[in-house]
Amino acid sequence: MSTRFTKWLAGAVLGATAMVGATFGARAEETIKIGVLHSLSGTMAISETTLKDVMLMLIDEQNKKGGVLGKKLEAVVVDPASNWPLFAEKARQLISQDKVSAVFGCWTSVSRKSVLPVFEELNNILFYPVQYEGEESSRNIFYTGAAPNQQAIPAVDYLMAEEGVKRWVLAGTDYVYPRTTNKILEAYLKAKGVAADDIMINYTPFGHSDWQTIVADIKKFGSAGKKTAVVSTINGDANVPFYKELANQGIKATDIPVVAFSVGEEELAGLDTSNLVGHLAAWNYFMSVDVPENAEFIKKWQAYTNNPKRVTNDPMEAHVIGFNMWVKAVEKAGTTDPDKVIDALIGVSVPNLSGGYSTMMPNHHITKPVLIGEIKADGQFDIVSQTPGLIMGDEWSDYLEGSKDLISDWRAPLKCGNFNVATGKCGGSGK
Amino acid sequence: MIMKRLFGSDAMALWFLACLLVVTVLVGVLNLATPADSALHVPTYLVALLGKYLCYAILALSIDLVWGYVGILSLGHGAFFALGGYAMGMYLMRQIGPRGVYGDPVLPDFMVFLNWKELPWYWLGFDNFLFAMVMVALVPGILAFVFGYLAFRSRVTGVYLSIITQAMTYALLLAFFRNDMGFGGNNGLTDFKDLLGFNLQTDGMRVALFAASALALALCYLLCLWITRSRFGKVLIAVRDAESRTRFMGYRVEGYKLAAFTLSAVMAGVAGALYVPQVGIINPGEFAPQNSIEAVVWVAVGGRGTLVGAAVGAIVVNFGKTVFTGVLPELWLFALGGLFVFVTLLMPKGIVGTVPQLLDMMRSRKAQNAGETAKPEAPRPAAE
Amino acid sequence: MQIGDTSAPKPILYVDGVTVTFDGFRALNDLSLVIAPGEMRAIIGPNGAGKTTMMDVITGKTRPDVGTVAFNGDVDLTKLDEAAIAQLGIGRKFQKPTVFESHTVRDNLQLALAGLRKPFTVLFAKETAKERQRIDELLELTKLTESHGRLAGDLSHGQKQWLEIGMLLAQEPALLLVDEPVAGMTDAETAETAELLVEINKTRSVVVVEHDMTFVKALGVKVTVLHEGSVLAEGPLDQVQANERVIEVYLGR
Amino acid sequence: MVISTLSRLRRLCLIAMAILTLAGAGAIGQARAQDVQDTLKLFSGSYDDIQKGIEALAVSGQPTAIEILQALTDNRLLAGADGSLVYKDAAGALHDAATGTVVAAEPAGAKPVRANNRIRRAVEAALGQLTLVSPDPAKRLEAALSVFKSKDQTALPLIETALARETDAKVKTALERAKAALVLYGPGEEPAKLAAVEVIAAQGDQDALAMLAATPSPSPALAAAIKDASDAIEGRLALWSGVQSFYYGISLGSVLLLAAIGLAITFGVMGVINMAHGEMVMIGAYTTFVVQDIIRNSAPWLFDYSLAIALPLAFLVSGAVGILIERVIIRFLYGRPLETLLATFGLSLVLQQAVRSLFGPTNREVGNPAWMSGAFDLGGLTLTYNRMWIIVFSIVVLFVLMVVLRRTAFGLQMRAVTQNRRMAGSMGIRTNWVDMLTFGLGSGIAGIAGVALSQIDNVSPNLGQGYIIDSFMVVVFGGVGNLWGTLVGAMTLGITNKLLEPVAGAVLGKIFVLVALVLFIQRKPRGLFPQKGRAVER
Repeated sequence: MSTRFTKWLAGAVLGATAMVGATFGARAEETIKIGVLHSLSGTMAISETTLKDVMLMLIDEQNKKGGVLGKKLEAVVVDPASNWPLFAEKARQLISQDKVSAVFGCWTSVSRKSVLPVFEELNNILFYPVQYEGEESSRNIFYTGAAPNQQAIPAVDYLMAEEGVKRWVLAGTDYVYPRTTNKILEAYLKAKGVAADDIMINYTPFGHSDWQTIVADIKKFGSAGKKTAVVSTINGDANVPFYKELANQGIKATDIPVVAFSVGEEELAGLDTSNLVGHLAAWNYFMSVDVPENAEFIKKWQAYTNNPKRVTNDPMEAHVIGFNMWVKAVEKAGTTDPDKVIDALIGVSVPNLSGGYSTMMPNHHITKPVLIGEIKADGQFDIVSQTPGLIMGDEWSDYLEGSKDLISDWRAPLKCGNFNVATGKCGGSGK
Repeated sequence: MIMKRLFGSDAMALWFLACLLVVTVLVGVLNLATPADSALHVPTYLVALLGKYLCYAILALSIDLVWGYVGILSLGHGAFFALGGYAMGMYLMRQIGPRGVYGDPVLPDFMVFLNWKELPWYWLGFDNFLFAMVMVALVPGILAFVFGYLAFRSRVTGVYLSIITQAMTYALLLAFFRNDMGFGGNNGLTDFKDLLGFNLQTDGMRVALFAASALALALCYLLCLWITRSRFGKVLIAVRDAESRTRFMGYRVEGYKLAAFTLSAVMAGVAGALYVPQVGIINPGEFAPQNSIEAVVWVAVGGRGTLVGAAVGAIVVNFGKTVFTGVLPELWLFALGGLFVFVTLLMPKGIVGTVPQLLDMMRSRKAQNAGETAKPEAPRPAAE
Repeated sequence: MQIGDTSAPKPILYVDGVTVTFDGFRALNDLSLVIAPGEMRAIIGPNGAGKTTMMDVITGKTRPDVGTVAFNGDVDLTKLDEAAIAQLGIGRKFQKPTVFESHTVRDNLQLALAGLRKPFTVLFAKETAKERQRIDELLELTKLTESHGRLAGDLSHGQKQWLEIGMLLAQEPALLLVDEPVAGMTDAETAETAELLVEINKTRSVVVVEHDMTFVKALGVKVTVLHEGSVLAEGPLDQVQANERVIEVYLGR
Repeated sequence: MVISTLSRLRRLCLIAMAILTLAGAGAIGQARAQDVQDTLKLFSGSYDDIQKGIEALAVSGQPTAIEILQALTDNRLLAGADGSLVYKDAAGALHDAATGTVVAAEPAGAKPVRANNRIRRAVEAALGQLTLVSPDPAKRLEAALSVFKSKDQTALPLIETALARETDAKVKTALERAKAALVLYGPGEEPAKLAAVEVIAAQGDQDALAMLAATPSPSPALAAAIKDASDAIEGRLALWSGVQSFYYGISLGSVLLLAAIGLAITFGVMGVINMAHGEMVMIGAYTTFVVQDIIRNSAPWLFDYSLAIALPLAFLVSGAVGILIERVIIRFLYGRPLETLLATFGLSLVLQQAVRSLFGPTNREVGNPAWMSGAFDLGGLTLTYNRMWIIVFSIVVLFVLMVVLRRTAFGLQMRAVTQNRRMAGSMGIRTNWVDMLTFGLGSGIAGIAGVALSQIDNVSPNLGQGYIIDSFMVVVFGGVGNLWGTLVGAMTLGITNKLLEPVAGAVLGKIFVLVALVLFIQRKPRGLFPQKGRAVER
């Protein structure tokens, strides 16, 4: 019995190895493959699943139009399961086994950081659709979400001008995006003459659900006689209990407005917003943008998901822009070869869903309008302010000591993601 | 019976080591020596993937040593794995030097943008490979020793122990999430460039890391085999089966538990250290209690109390995860969760314990069929 | 430490004024007991009389609230843990046979052999010829020679009891505490066990806790009756059986 | 903002009176009609214009002022391209803003007049003035508070009139405070201001502190008085903040208690480590969602009772799922707690994914019924209704459970089975039925906890995961098999956490609690209230 078993074991091991090869072995090259790398399970599924659906819809639609370069597109969907090392593994699988031409994916910064070396090593393209902290510019990544200057700073400007806010609470989840954004905002506010005493910074863990103490602190901080506002970089899941506590403790937008950078239509769909009317969010797109392009997109999306109540949000728009840019760049380059597409992408301009055009800049960030919306009772946003022009994403913040001298330009001849204008060298601040 | 048992498992050990050797050599050669378009070529992607499985196998082995042989169900072994990984990650971060995006010669990028001015004291020394390797073993070892000393001395056992190990890893998870801790917060440590001066992204380096993982697995396996076969190992099993009997026999049980637990933690740390350069990131998520529980499930799937089983379980489950997250992205959790339920209910001895049994049954059925009358066979309880 | 009368031979076990309370419940109440070297003592008593607690106190599992427990006249057992007490030479057999079920009979005995107990020495231990010889002797004594390679878990109930006794003997204890050794045994097995204990008693002191009166009679030794955590009566079996208070306690329930 | 239930006519009369008072002896003549038209035109302009329009409207004496302002906040005010203004009433009928008469159609190019926070603030202030003499005391109170906040000097005469007529003590105090605020911020004399400081200081809360802190250009004597008053208030508030942390601790403790209480049964009484316990909580929360969804779509008037309907349903649904789990999986694993742990862990993955497939991965909206919304003040504390009811609810659940266990036949059988299964079985108790029902009870209670947690947390597939570790900690800390231990354990952990939070921050506080817990278990391996006796010996 034992020898039989050991033979079986040996066979199983070898068989398994062979199967790995077979599963991921080369497939027929008739279509252009596009990787979709969004978590469908685990903690991030809540945000990322929608983006997978958007990608499938966009690819579907493009195929109805005849595909790209005469070939059909094929989506390769994988589930990195909110597990960061798995993101890297799946990215590697998509690029080297499935031979995708580009990948649309990631939500959290850590997932992007996890896959970045893979994309650089295997030289492929990632479109990253979420607002993030900046401080990065990779040749292989195209950032279609907002950099801090495309979201945070215009929002603060709005609050200062329109609401006369003098005192600021910067509340965030303890991870890199809020940390960096708050560092930038702190520097910005101080530059605008706000005293250190008038800034309160608070960090909470992921998924924080008991906000009593913090909301009480905010209330207290706000009762110093100066107009106070909260700038919230609280992430995902923690927002619902935060807003519920806010509403219940009776903090109204007319008293202490909260402006959030991570709360969009999808997050509000899980909330009763009647008590939150007037709290704000800053994005580059709202579902309530009243232009024909957006109306058409919403119609298509609701038809595709077969749900007339399905909402749209900013990262979805970012994928729409990113995908259209990629299609245009591939057509321009006449090939899906990543090197050529990367070069072709810079300068590509496509319509965004807020009635204008977004252009891919040499730093791999795009130009966007900044919209400020107030929450309405129906869970939508009332757009109360819109920057007159488009704002270019600033990857290296001017308000951070380490990065104020850095710029990124991926065009020849510079071709550098962290060029130091002070020393004239590529490669950071190089003390 | 006893001869058969011993012979059986010895043959299994031999087969296991032989398979490991063959796969390692084969993968190495087929990756490096065949052209990329050859049908025989093993892609680098697969090398990294297999290397990851092997690290998980070491982790599973370390869990099996304490769970399968001493009866300590640790739901916090992921913490030791992660600590080993962080020690390695810190070395790799220091190796980046001025190649970080900010070009700071000393500080890792995340410290630069958080405006840290100098390296915290606990990062000192990690630029030295030897020091870092010592830490890979020492940090998990010391944590396990202190934790185990306190827990075993006061005779915390069974479920209680499982739950406080979970609390331990959960506390570490929260601590490492804090950016103020100086370990990169949620983003963890990433963007590694090279190890001992060799570029991590070359095929040669990947094969080397894979081979190192295979070697580490083989060594850990042999070490565990030797320990469990020694009289020390017999005492461990005695503790698992009848703790107070062992105690009343004059064995100071806590000493044995502590030794096994600490050794196991060191093994987990080594696994973590090998894992990090191959996956390219270490982040507090590795401390998540779910990860530790999952690792325990690998052992259960493979066969608790059989060292080969632990390794096989880790590889099989993770292989399944790789396949299903690609093939059935929306349904794979059903498959994984279902597997766990299935194994605990119907295969309490795991793959390695059950498969020989099935083969045995099949053989006896065949023999029966060959005989004059095929009597209806009474169902055999799976647990026997 | 001075205990009792120095002129008499030092008692192997000296228990004096021991009280143990759990949550206000007095499991042992001012219990005193003296076992002489080489003596065999039977302890009987109804359920909840404190027999098991007494064993726990002697073997270091439970710490007494007050009282003295001394071994060989001068070793204070209340300060030691189970392992140290076992190493001193006190062996304990549980009520339910506890052997290492996934070890072979031989391995069970090997682990029990007096001597190596420290993890590191055990790790590198090799079986010596002397050890092998002793194990063979014990297998003979417990009538398990035939089954030496079987897993202890596969033994019959009676065999397990015997294996456990063999393991205790392998520890070479000076004092053996035996908790209900014949529970669940056949009459024949019971008689054989009584013989075995008498045999053992030739070289060691033995304390037997038992319910089975025929068994106690077969042992033919001094009997101590426990009731509500203290000694109710002490003496030869027939004398104790005639004691009115004992009758009351046993029958009054 | 709330539309009064009082008859419109009567209210109009009173408002007209208020406006008369406000406008003094001025007559409403033909000349004003033109002013009104000008004012209303402002509503078609920028936010600045709208704000001016609101301010003008508040003092204009326009009879439709309240309707216009309320329509504005509710997005019912429409401005035509020509600057004409109409509003929809609650029933949807259109009225001309200037006259209040019903009109047939919207003016050409009508768009809703938009409001942002600034506009809403202006409306609040204006409505505050206009409703100071409303017949509804609650409205008057709200009006007084909004005047207190807006410090609009023009309201002073009106406040004085209102004060003279006020009979309700609570409203009267509020009016006095509002008056004090106006005096303090107004151009008045020092003695009057000093008196105002006293009135405000007596209020003694955050708002008072804010009011005092921002007093414009105080004279030295006034500044000294303000400082004294502020110090006194701060001292008092510091005291209250200690009480507040303690209360928050109890609140957090009650949440932990709810999450852990079902586990205290399945784990504590039965010894089953159910890693899918959190998912039972989640199922309860989703049951609440489904109930509310049905109510919203078919019987909105039932909404305030939605939780009462959801409670038994959640108990049944989670209980049924629990029974199913027990029959299919757990009953084969009794006596093997660690195997149960692994199987139920697998199960929790399956349940999460099942809910994700059924309801989607995003958060689902579960609303607070009116009686669970808002807050009230008690001394220096702001107590939110939802948290308060959860505290009450958790204690009720605990005691009901205790009664079930101690006073009912089922409880007796359950205790018999856990203490001596064979004996209980031989006495005719169907032990496997008792096992099944006990597990169902534990799961059902988890479902009930889900109903409560849906009021304060996300309703998403991940809901359960956030509570599972904490629940185990609570049960182990309190001592397995002891409901009092669970109560004390939950409260101790909650209160420690909240007392540490202001000092150490939320994360460090939690880490500290976990470390302390690990050390505690090593001191007392069986928790705060260990089970005693032989039963625990293995």
